[in-house]
Amino acid sequence: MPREAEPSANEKAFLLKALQDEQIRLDGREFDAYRPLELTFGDEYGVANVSLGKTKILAKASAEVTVPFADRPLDGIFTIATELSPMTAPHFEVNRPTETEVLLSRLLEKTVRRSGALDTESLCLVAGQKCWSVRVDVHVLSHDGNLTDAACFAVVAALRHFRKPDTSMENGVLTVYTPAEREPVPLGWLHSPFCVTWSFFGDEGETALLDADWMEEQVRVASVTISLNRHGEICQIAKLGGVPVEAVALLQCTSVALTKVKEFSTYLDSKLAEDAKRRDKGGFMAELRAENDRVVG
Amino acid sequence: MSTESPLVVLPGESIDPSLIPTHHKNPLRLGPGLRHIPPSEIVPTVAGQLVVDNRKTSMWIEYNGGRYIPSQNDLIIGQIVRSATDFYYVSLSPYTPNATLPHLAFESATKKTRPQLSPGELVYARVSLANKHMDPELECVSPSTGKADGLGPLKDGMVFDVSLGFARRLLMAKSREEGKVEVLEALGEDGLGFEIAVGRNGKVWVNSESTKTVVLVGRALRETDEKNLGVEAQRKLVKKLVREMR
Amino acid sequence: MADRRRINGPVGTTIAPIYDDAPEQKSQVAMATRSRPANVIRKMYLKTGVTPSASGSAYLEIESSGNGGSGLKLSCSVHGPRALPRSTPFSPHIILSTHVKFAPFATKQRRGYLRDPIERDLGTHLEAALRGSIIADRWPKSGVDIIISIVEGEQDREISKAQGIEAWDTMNALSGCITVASAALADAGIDCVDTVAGGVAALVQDAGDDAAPSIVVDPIPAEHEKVLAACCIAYLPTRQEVTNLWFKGDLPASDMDVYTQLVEKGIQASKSANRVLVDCLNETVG
Amino acid sequence: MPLDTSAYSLALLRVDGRRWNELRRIHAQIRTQAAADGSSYLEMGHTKVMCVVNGPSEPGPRRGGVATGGGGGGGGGQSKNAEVAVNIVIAGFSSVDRKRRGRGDKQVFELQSTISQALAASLHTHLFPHSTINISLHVLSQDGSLLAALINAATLACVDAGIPMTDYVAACTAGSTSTYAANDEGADPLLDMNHQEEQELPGLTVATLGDSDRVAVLVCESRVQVSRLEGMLAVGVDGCKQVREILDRVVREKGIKMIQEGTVERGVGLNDMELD
Amino acid sequence: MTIAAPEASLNALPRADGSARYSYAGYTVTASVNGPIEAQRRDEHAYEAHVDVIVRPAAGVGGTRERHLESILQSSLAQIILVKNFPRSVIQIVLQIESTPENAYVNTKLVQASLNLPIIPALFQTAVLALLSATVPMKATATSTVVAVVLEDGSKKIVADPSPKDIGEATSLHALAFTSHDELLLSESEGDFTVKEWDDVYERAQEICCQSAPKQAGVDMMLDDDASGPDMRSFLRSALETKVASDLYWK
Amino acid sequence: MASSQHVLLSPAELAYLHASLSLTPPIRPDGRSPTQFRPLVAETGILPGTNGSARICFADGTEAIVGVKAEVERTRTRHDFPSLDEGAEGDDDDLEDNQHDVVKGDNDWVEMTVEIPGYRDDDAGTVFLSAMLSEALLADGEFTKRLWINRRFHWKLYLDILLISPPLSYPLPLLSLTTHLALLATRLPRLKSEGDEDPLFDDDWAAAAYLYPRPAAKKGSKKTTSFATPTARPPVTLLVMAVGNNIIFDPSKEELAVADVALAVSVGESSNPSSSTAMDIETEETKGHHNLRILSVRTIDPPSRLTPPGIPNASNSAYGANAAGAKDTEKKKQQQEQARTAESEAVEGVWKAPRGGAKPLVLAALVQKVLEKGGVADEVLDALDGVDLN
Repeated sequence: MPREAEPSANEKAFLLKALQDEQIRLDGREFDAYRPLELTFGDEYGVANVSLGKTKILAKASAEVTVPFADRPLDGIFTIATELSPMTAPHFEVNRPTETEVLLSRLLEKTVRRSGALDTESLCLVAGQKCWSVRVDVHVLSHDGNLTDAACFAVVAALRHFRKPDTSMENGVLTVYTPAEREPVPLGWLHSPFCVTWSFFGDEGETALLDADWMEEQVRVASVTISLNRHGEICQIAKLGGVPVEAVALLQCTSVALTKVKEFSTYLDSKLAEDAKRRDKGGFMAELRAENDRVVG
Repeated sequence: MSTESPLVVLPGESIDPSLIPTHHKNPLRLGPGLRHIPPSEIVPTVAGQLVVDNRKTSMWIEYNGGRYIPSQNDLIIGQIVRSATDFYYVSLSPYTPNATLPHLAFESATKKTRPQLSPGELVYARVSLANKHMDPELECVSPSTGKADGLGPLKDGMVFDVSLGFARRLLMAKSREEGKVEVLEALGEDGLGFEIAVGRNGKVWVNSESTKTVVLVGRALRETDEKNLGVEAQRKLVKKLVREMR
Repeated sequence: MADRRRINGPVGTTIAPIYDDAPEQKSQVAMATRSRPANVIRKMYLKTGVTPSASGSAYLEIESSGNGGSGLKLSCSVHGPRALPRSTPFSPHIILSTHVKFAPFATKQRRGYLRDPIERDLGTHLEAALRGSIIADRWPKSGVDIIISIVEGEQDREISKAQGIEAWDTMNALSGCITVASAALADAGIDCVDTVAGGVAALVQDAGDDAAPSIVVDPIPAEHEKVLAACCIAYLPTRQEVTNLWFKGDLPASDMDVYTQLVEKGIQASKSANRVLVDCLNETVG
Repeated sequence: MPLDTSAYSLALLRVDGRRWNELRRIHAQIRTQAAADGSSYLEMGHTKVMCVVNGPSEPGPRRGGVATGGGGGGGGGQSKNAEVAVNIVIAGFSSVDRKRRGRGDKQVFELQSTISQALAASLHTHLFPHSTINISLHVLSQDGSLLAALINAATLACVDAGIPMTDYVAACTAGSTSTYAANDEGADPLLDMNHQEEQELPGLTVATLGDSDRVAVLVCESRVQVSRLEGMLAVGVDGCKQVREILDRVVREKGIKMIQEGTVERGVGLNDMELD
Repeated sequence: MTIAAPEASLNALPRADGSARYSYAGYTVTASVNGPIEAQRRDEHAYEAHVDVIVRPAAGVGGTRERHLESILQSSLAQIILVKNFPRSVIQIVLQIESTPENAYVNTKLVQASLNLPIIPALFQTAVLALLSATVPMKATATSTVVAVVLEDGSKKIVADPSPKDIGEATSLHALAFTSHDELLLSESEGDFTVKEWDDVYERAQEICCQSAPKQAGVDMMLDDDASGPDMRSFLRSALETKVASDLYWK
Repeated sequence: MASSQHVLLSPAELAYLHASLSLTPPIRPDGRSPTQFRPLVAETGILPGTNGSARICFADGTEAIVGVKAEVERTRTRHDFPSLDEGAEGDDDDLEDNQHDVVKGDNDWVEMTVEIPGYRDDDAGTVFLSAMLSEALLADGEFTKRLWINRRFHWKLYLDILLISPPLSYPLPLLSLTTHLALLATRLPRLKSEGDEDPLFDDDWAAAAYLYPRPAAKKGSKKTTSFATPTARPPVTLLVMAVGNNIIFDPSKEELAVADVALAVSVGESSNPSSSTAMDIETEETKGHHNLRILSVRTIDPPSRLTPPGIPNASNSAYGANAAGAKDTEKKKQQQEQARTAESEAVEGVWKAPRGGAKPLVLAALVQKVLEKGGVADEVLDALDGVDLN
């Protein structure tokens, strides 16, 4: 059975020593500094490529018309699929969820879905009969720690970039327009939550780091993931066990997290604007034509 | 790109017989990346640069990347996984079968005096047996002299992962001339004192009095490797890092 | 979790309706009466060595009850004995694992791909029945898989469902499973103390109000007004021992003799099944 | 929303008549079951859970849907620390509207792993290498603060099992009368939320170690203004201390009782008495 | 419409042994290769390495279609890898489809019964590139393409790298792959076609895949300059030369 | 599976246990008499949130909780089932003796789940247990009829059976008894609406009627469940095993480990027989006593088959893997010869897992022992009467 390699005793010891005695991280980052965060959009709508240092994540949003759940006839369906393939690391198996995977998907679930970032009621087409099923697939291409924050950013980016086909209702007849006929429309988006994960080190968890890389994650004794939006609304906090940490420290973490979230959100906005411009100038018609060909095919 | 256009070969391409060195008595020695299909065909199995050494009548493929595959007499840095009755299980790289290191394969080791290694500790060892049908075997003592010559447990310090190619360059006899690795010398010239051990399996162990130094060396090595820095760039990098640290 | 092994229809589809016979026709079918004498089982066809890839296998077919309904068709394959995976703890005996599965098309209502409780329950019964017959300690640290697929079940499941008592058919299926599995085991050359075979007997109420309940072997529920009780027996003839007993029904405790008669009849049924089994095995050996 | 803050602001009483900083009635027992190494039964209001602890013992076969924590990975058997395996069974009849949770329910899995990680940090798992501590929890009735109740029950059961630990891990929930939309400063924090309050108001679950302010578990699943956090957290941490007192009393009373009954002879510490 | 030249970037994923990102004709695929690594008991082979191929769709969960693609690729890739060199081990190839030239909302159907032939070349090519970047020893390299037989005003026309439009109208589709020794490695066909047609298809595919690429480096490579579609082999070579050059910058 | 989990007893211990249990009278490890049950603590109505609940705790610490929840569900009419659609106008009384009576139950109306800690809910053992319990419950068509509200609606009954403790001994009897009590304590809200209109219920819990009406509460409940059989009770499933010629009830795990055969016998009780035809069979109406009915019998695969065999000194020279294996099989051969003649006496004092099955006579005796007048079943039911249902 392929197993995950743990860092050696020397590495663990040294990492702690560096952090606690010298206050330096192996890559020379500040404790509250993220690795360079990069976001690129594909030609398709709703494809976000996010890289956070050596952690690379691809998120793809897609939509199809389907039947709403019986118990929620007025809501559309919104799912976030996080399946870790062996591409993440060879010990992940398809169809066999690991703890990492389940916890990740729960965090995204709570951060994006339960916090009502996407207006699911706007996905309803015909009450109880037809609705949009929006789905985001998170693909971890390379895992070098802090999947949560990267994945969350990718999901939000993909969803905000995504355009679903336009529809109309005339006397009870639902028509779904191809991109050729009508320019696809964005999703009903309410707010953009982001995850910020702190990792704690030391017997009392006194040392706190942002955006731990894989090595650091393997050595940490506890972690807390805080999800906020730029309006200072907490969407979710998860410190799922681990070594206890001073309550005050957690409060500090939260306030720092808020500033980070604001950075994220401005970065994302700028990227979206950039992309919109790119598509607009001239590219727009080409876009249509390209779509056109696809539709016929 | 270097001056003389290097000959890049892909797997399965036939090699121009004229290139194959011949010698009246020394047999031809094939290095990594080549395979001999009897009677006389020699075919590359990986993509890389064909290097021919006529004096040594040897030829091999120069390439970088991929996973470490143990071969005899490689020096490696391994991690103790657990101890069996009379040998340790040692991991050379993740997800690969463990190598075995006999308890007595240390300098002047007896049942009583052998080093007691616990899981997670590091050893600097030589591959004594590598065979595709068997898990590799290691030793921390030269069978001929019975001396350790530098091999054995590695205490403290830090391990940094580098590419296999870079590890090989660091291990070259004249790493500076042939391997174009300047960074270590540069660091030394800046008056940084540190010990270093390089494993063929892409691991570099660095230790020093000062934690800062270790981190600095580590970053210097990594960046040199990842950013493909040339001699001058390496010197610049070291300067920069040293400035940051101070 | 989505089913990734096969291609399912899109969401929101409805199952195609089953056009059932008009009730009166059905009732006629249901009223079909038993042609055989009470103590005779249906004809059955048994053949071993049908699956070359398996270490042992057998196929069993029981003739269809007269009225257009179909009989039972089972195929069983035995894999092993083979070494247990490293993870499992030491066992001084061979580990039996039995799987009984109705083919999706075996019965009138389509069966699912995953084993439902009934099928799992069958598996457990079968395991109990077989474990008594094999000499388990000849094969320490090893395991054997016995896979039975019911290619065609009793067609009349529909009716028995209407009566709210599927179990009667299940019992017939079980007795078939036992017989065929025992044949396959013998074919696989796994040591047994004796050849075990299954038999069913039932206390039935025939049509007509005055008819007194009677005991018949190898019952076909459709042929009787009502099945009051039934039992399925796995029996080792030469040792005269029962390895598995499954009685179901509703009998007053006051008359135990009915129960005992049922069991005896069950044994008798099993014996007659066993004859077929032994003949079949002799053919392959001789 | 039916449970609007106006009603509260009038009488300063909550739907179930409690004040803002009032816990619901907590009733707990340990040693509820002879068969297990440790066991407990705990009620927080109408939330009722049972816990059974077995171990530390040989690691059994890997089971589906059991979160394992502590141990620092390394696959149970090989690890230097005991692994804490938690299994939660939520009875079908526990909630008002019966909903069947299939195997591999992510939420349950999250609960399991949270409890496992929380206890692993407090238990001295390094004393039992290559072994497993099996904690199985049964939810009999749900009325809010489920996670808190589970943690408390598990802690008690571990004490009963005599597994050395740093201190109690005590948990409770805290909420706020403000909705995430309303940004009113007049919003009060609430202690120990019941099901209805959890539905209507933002809240969080917090577990602390002993009577320190150190937070082992902090789970918030509802949208709330960041400014509310401090208040809620403070109330929660304080609540945990109250809960710890209650748990401690339960253990001591049981201990005294056992000494009186002569189950154990006098002068033996609670923790080491079941160590056998 | 003209198709842009194929693009490839190697070692895009820092933590894998080897990886490649390949995009051509609207398909973009990322592949990671890990190996040889320790095999699980179930696919451990005493004398050779097990080649494990995993295909993951961009949206939705992998289903029967992906399994089918995997089996096709697995059998053909195992032919060119020197599996005998690494007994009892696994060479793990994960292919992540990033984008396809279909409509964004057509390919979200979770499982489709139909086999997706046109994507095979993209997957195959990416896999080969990733294997090379992971320096997994191979007998030979290989190239692949897809060819459609389209009925155009009465006459059958053979189209290489057909657009979704062509595919829609095609009477038959053929995915082929050739080793660098010009041997046919993979051939999957769909639709009805005559032997003659297949021969034409074969010829066409061969000339795309097996144009005798210049053995020496530094020779100009011709990419889709004429109708014959791109010369896959020289493309492969150029991609590798760039990699080797950057790897051995210090030489 | 729960019955065949590993028992940590040495062959010698097993041999001794088997010997002492086959003495007459048998000597049981815990000194019980053959027919004696383990002492138990029982309480009902522990969960106000449910329609009925019960908890039983055996002395050995095994503990189970059963909760019953009822929900109103719309009856989907079946095509193969005309009786439901056309129906008969008359009121319930004459429907009783209707050919196919309108008061019709369906097994789908009862959903039973068994939770054994550490076992998946589709584990063979768990399935077997729930199959056995529900089989007994549904054996007479009567039970589901109690859930009938009107032609359009019925109660859907959910039985959740939790084993709290780890399964030390085979949990079947425990679960069965607990379920029995829970069902006895189950009450359904009183129906206020008439006929086939959407059901309206009296929300006064005190007025709610017991699913199994008591003689006392009989008149009150008569209205709602008119067809109910006054002194009927849910079935109980008893575990009986035989060692040699001895029949032993409620075996502990250790005892089960040396059982030659183990049976699960489900008995119910009803005064007026469920099916008209059963009348005919019934020879003499039993008065005064519990009117027992046998509902189902199943052999339980005894774990004894999986116990490690001892090796007689004769062939004990064999150590080391292969030699032992060879020798072993030879020995087995001889043993088997003996076995053919007499299974029981192999080598004296050397444990050997039983082979083959049980003699029909033994099986008959087992069942007889359960059902005979004043037999164990009677005792158990009397004992259960003692439990007060709040």
